Amino acid sequence: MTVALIALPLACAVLIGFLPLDRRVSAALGLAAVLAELVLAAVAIVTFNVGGGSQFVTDRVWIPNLIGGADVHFHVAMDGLSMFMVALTAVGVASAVWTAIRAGRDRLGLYLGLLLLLEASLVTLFTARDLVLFYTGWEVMMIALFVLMGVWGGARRRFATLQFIIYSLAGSLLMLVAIAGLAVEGHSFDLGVLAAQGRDSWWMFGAFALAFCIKAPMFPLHGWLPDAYRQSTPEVTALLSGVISKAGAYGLIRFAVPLFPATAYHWRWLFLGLGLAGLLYASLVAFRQPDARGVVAYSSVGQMNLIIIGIFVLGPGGVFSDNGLTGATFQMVNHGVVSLAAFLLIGLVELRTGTDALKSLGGLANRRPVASTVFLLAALFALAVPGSSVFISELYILIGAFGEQPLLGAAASLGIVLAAMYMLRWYSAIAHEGDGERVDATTPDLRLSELAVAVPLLLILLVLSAWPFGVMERLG
Amino acid sequence: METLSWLCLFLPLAGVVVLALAGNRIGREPASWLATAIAFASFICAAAVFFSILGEGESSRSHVYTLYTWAGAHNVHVLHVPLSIQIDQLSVVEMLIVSGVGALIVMYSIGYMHGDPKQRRFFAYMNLFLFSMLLLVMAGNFVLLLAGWGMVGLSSYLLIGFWHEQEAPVAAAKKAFVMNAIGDVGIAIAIFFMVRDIGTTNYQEVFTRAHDVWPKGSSDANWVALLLLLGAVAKSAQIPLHTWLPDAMEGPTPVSALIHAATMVTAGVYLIARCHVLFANAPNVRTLVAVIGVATLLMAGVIALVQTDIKRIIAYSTMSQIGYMFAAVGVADDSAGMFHLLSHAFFKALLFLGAGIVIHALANEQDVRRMGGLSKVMPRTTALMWVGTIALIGFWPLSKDGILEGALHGGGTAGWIVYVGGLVGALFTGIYATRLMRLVFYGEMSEFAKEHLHTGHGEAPWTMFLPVAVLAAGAVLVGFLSIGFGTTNFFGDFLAQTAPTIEGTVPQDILTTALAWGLGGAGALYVWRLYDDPARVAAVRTRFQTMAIIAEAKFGWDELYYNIGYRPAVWLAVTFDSVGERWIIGGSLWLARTTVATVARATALAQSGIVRQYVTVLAGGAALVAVFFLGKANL
Amino acid sequence: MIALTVTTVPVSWSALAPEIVLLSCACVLLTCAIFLPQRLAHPVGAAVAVGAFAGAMVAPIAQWHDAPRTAFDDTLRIDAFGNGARMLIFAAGLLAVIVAWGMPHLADRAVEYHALLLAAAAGMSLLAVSNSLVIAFIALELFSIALYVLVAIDVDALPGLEGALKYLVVGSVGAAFLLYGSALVYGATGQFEFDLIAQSIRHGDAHGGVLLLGIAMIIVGLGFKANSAPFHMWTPDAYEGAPTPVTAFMSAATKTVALVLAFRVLVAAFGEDSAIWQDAIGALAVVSFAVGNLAALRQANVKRMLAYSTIGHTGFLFTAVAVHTQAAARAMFYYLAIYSLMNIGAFALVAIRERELGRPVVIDDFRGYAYRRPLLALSMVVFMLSLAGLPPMGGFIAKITIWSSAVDVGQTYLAVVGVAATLVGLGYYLKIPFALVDRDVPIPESPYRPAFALTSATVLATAVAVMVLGIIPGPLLDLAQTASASLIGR
Amino acid sequence: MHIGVEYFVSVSAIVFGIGMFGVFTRRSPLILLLSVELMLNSCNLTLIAFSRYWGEQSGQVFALIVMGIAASEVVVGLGLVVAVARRKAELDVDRLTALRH
Amino acid sequence: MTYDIVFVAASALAIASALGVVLSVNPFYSALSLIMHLVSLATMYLLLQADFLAAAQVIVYAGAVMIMFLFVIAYLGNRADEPTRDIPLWQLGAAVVAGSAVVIEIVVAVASQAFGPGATVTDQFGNPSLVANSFFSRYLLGFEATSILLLVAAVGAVVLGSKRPSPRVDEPDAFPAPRTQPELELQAAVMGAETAFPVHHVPRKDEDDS
Repeated sequence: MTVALIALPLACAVLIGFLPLDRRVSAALGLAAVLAELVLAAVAIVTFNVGGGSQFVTDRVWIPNLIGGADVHFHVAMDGLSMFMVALTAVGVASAVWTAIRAGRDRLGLYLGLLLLLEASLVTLFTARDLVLFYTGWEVMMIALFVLMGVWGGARRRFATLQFIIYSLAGSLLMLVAIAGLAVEGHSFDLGVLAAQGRDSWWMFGAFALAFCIKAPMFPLHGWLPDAYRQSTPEVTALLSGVISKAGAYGLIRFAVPLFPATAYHWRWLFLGLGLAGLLYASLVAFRQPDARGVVAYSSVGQMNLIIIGIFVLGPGGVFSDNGLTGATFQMVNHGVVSLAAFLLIGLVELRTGTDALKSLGGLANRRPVASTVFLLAALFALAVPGSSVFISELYILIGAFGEQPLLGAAASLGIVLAAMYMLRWYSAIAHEGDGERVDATTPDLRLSELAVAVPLLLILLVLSAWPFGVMERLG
Repeated sequence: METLSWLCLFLPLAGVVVLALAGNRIGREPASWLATAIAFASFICAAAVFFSILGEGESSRSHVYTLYTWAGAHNVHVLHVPLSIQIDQLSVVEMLIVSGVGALIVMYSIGYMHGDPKQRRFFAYMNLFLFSMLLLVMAGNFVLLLAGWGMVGLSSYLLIGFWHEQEAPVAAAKKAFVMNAIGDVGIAIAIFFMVRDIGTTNYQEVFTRAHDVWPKGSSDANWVALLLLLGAVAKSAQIPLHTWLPDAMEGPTPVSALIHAATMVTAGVYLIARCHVLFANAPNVRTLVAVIGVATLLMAGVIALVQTDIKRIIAYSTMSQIGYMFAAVGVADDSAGMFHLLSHAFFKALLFLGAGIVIHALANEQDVRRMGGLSKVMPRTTALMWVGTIALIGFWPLSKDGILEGALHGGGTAGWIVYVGGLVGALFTGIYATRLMRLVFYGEMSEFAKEHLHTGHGEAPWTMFLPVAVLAAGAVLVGFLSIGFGTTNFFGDFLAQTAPTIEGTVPQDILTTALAWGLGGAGALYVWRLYDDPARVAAVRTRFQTMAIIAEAKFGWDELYYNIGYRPAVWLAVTFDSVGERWIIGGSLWLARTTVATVARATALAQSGIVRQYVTVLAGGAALVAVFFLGKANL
Repeated sequence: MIALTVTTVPVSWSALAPEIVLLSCACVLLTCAIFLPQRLAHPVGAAVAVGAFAGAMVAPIAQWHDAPRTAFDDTLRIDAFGNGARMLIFAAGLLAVIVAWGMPHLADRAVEYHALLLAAAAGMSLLAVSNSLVIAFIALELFSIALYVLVAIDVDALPGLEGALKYLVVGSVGAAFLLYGSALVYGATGQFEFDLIAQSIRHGDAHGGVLLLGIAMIIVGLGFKANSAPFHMWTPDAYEGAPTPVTAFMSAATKTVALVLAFRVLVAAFGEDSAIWQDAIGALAVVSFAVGNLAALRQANVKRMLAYSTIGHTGFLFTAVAVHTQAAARAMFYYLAIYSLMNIGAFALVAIRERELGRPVVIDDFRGYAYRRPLLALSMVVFMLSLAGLPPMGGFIAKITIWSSAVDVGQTYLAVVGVAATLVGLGYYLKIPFALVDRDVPIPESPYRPAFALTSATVLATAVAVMVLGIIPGPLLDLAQTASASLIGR
Repeated sequence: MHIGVEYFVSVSAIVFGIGMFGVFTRRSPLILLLSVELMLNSCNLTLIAFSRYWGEQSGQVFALIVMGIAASEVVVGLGLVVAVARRKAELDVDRLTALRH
Repeated sequence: MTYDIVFVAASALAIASALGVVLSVNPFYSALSLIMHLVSLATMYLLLQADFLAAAQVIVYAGAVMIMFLFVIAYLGNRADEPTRDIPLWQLGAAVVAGSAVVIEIVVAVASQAFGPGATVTDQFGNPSLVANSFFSRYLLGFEATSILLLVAAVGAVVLGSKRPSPRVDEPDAFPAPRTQPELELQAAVMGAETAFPVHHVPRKDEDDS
């Protein structure tokens, strides 16, 4: 199962990316691939045995005795978290592929191939139970992103890409050193084995945490983010903020904390404090961004920091707090879908107006019922209107934080008000009042083919809101 | 009965979905009628539930129905939130008000919103609001309550900003939403306390275990009550979070009637009544509730005296009336508060809709000074408005002096404050209510009115007129529910378990009623005479100069918040954006880049191409290595 | 006058088999040169050279699993360590022959080119198994002199001459240091053979000034050959000036043999003083990291950039030397193999581009190349990513193994500096992929005109190898294991 | 006094240094080569001195080999110099800086 | 006693002539003083009982090799002597420091080592037969290798000295790459502001006059 989830996009990536196929053919192939991946993910979710721990396991020796008696295994498995991260990946890449085809990117074959490569790598790193395998997925993801951003990005794409890559690798290479150290000490690359040994090493933990916190990104390690989010194509930005940032949080949950429980517990206040600071800081900064992307970008920084708070509400011995972790994981799913929707919608606006500068937008809701409704829903989910699944996950995170330290929980809940402030500003600037300078009566409403991008995501969110338990119980 | 309750809750939601999906494939009129029908159906369900509860024994009138687990996990330590509703006397009363008055107002809107391009959307929003409000009042635990709480805020946001082409409604809508969000946060934090100390948010567990985990008067108990109060004042537009309500009048009039008069704004009262256990657990906070109520009712009354916008006058009167309700629940006379809520729902909706008819007839003019003498052209409206006005002043129903009596009888010090404040407020009420009638319906008809007035067939289409009439009837009839002249106080007894009244039935004392009537009547007469002669009006204004200025400035709350709230926030944001992002974050990256670049340049330039220098460097390096080794040697 | 009977040592042909094959082929070529018509020169030369390298491969492969043995009265040590190095050298030579195929300004020097290539390879392979400072010095000079000439073999090109002259001057000084170091060691121990030196050190004073100074100067000489900073400054000029096939060969083979010798001499002869020299080597590694990667950032000429990156990679290899455990040796071997492959591949691609343009290649010359020769461009991406050490390329396995060995003995600082170096390295390695897929370049109508089939095939083969060895490194790691085990026990 | 090996080595060191100094300071490639010869010869002196000190021949043998090597280096070096001289106005290593930075 | 005098004289001469090599303006004088240097070294070899070496030194080295030098110098004529001696002061300083540093280190190291009188040897030591013995026993390989080395050097000299048989033919550019410089932009991206960087080095016109 898991292997299929990895192999399918990989194979199609090679097929589409490197064969000189006709645009239509490669488009059709790519679409078929991502849809098949979606189906696979759905099947996995349905057949998943709740409370059954890790499932769909595959474990083969890959590189015998890479270093000092430690074998590298091709060891993949899915528990609830991995499964939903994989599902999120499938959804995100599917919508990204569809957007790319609609937007008619040049060199489409290569583009889709890279998107599929990205999907394969993401699935790998979300399901890997072996450190080297995980790291491989992690870096292949970076490679795919590097090309996607560096080739199809905006005017300053090279700068943004280089900064992003170097910034990220600064973390992940140190993590590689830490992995090497772990293997040398623990004589294994297997997550289970190493976690069972429960190490307490500040520098290894620091290396892991750094890598993941850069990717998340945790305040103040978000310096790469604004440029990267602004210079990429909308679908890549959507994936960056929707799926790839989750890889950071996932790494914290799956690796950093379980491998070094005591260390994580000892340093938890560093992360809680920075998370809180980041939440408020980013929310305030988002309130001042001049462009639609900037607002959502910083809002997702804030959300990721909230998630980090939820993760690092640790009990003695590095035990996750029940409510905090549930909220954090669920929020990873929710925020993933939300920011996918938000950025893809921004992409549609850019397609119409050629800009995402808020001052030249406005009045989208006039005479465009569909667009106004869709944007409204996206905005409402993004600001976590009570009753939505996003609200539920935030509530659980905050409950966890409050249990750790009431002031923390109280302060963090200010984020809700701030979120309302910047998201309403965002929505009003795009949709309300008279037409902006780049908008006029001829600016078309969303078309059916475009709804195919946004509506499924919003439907997912509505379903999640109607029955969060369905996801939460599997995540647990 | 269970099914009926669920139907009552979910019918409006179904309406939203249908309208949303149908889009413009369904005509405007059909859409409007569909929404209305759904509202009425929901009302019928509510009524049925009410009667079936009535049929049950005193003891077993509280039911909790669970549909499924909404949120939670298998892990028992994770908070478990069932999708459950609690049907009892309190919630069923609210259900009746919400669905009943709601249905009428939706019906009224058919005429009012006729021809608006976004008519369908409007009705979808109205149904959404009904659903949210019902969720709020029917919720069986605090998380669902909060969900409804937030979603009514959302619907209110949507409806206030319904005409989003102009700037003002959008601004007002944002203001309302953000201020309500603050209240939401309050309730959320209260929920954190519950989860931490009790482990659940279901009403029954919380209320039963509250005493054990939070000893009476303990700081935690106070915190919980205080935070809930925060939510309540935000929603009910009480001091200090009241400033959004007047602006909310930017929305269509039916919205003002439904959300900002009849139902949503009174949710705070419902919350406090619902949580009376928690408030009883924190006496000081409860006193604070009373004080806030009195303060608000007085302040709003004063401001209402000088308003010139017909809707804002009514809005401030709403604020002031809710102040009465807060005062009531503040002195633990929950049933009195609820009763005033009930009657207020009728007469205030009545007043708004009446005003709506006038505005509708006057080409959306809202300034009372440009009206006048309308009684001749629209007598029926005038009559209905009079019913509302009488109710507002407090002649009938006796909901207001019910509060005063309760406060006097069992309120202690707080009771006295409420009593006196309430009486003064009655005077103001008389004045501004009558002033409104006097200015709009009597005296000379203004030039503006003469040219713009168009009361086509009759004064308004029947779809608008009928609901107003029904509301008027309701306003009159509801009074009989709690007349206490010797006979029983039906309403109080009905609510006794869920929203207890002051211990023991209150003997109706004539004195209070007389005082209230007297003050109200005096004010009414005074202002009626006053406006015969504009000169005297001016004179009065000059006499109470400062007071008037303060009142016209709405006591400067907006400026206050602008200066202590909004501007600091924006300043902080700007600082973070410029200093934090550009200088610190961006600067550090720039520094790293430039350092590397400079060093790289130096290293590259060192490669001079002159071979002798190469050799020199080599030898220098060799010398260093040798020094290192010799340093280790034992010479 | 008493008559002395000279007793020669038993000559072990098997030990010398590769050198003999190479050198005899070289002599054959030179003899042919007299009567070989010009147009046949290159084909014959290439054929002979290929045959020679293939033949030379036989012995090391055959002896692969033999126990280490000494020959020529202890002046040679035939072990898997040296044989492995020999194989790498011969492979590099083979590729250099293929890359040179059809190069116009080598064609009319074909005989000399191949003869000298064979001689250089012979010297290197002798060096790889030498167990004596004397033989080491001779072998070193043998291939150095061959390389001086090879760099300048295109005598019309001034850059070549300049590079060669610089190489020669600096090289001679470096050799002088090595020689003086050997002399001092000889003075301190009275021995030239590694194991005997180790013995007498063990019995004598490991901290004698003369001995340590000798080690220092030997390290300088070897550092020069391994292009380690601060003895690196000849590298960029020589690499840029030399004909690209020669550069490819130098970058791969010279480095391999220099590192192998360094490891061997330091471990086998001066093991007693490892505590001292490991810090020195570590320091040199750090300096090389810094200088190589930083200077490379500023290069436009691709060959020069790769030359600087070579200096940077010396940092990694010296990390292994500084660690000098068996794991480190294994890692170093794997690293050398992958490094040779990717470097030769990259240089081969540069050679192709040079021949397309008829002038030195700058990074811009690769703009939009991916839309003309997708496969070549893809291989270039593979090389760059592998040089940067990203999975799933071979460079990644090389990095992690070296770093783990460093962490194992507590020299984590070297790994951390390596991280910094890699980050800077990305700054220039990624320039080329950026250029390759540049979108500002319109897609040409006739995208693909196959040319330089042989060289292209080499490029593709190396790229595939780099990737496959990254995904399935097991076999190569095992070979490296055998090699390292034959030198050190632990 | 007794002339021990250290005296010879010291002399060779000085010569070595002088040779280096020459390489550092002269601009004519020919003189560079001559200076390199100086360095190599100083090495020879050391070798022979130590060979005498240890009373065994290998040092001398090495010295002999070094002579050969030095000779061949000179050959190639001179060849290069001549080749350069064919193509450049004056022989000045400081002007040979087409390859730099 | 004579031993000492000879040593002092020889070493003094060696150093002086070495200085002569390095300092004299005319390469011709340099070469000559190198010969002088070699001779004086040979004397010291004699002091060290390396008779054969001394002989070889004089015959092979001073004889053959230096003659070759002189030939080249003569061939190049006045172009052999360098145009100017000027040298940046810092470089001179660096040279002095680095050079003397190495010298001092060696001297210190040697002085620190307590070298005894050394092995006592028969006066057979250093005569050709003994040298030959160890040459052909242990260092047979070295001997052979050296001969190969000389051969390679000879070939190299031929290659370098010879003229190119046929003029070079370069293939035309298969497809000229666009020469606009986004490289600059990329450089700017990597390096922040400054963008100046050397473009590739093809020999400049002024550099070749042939």
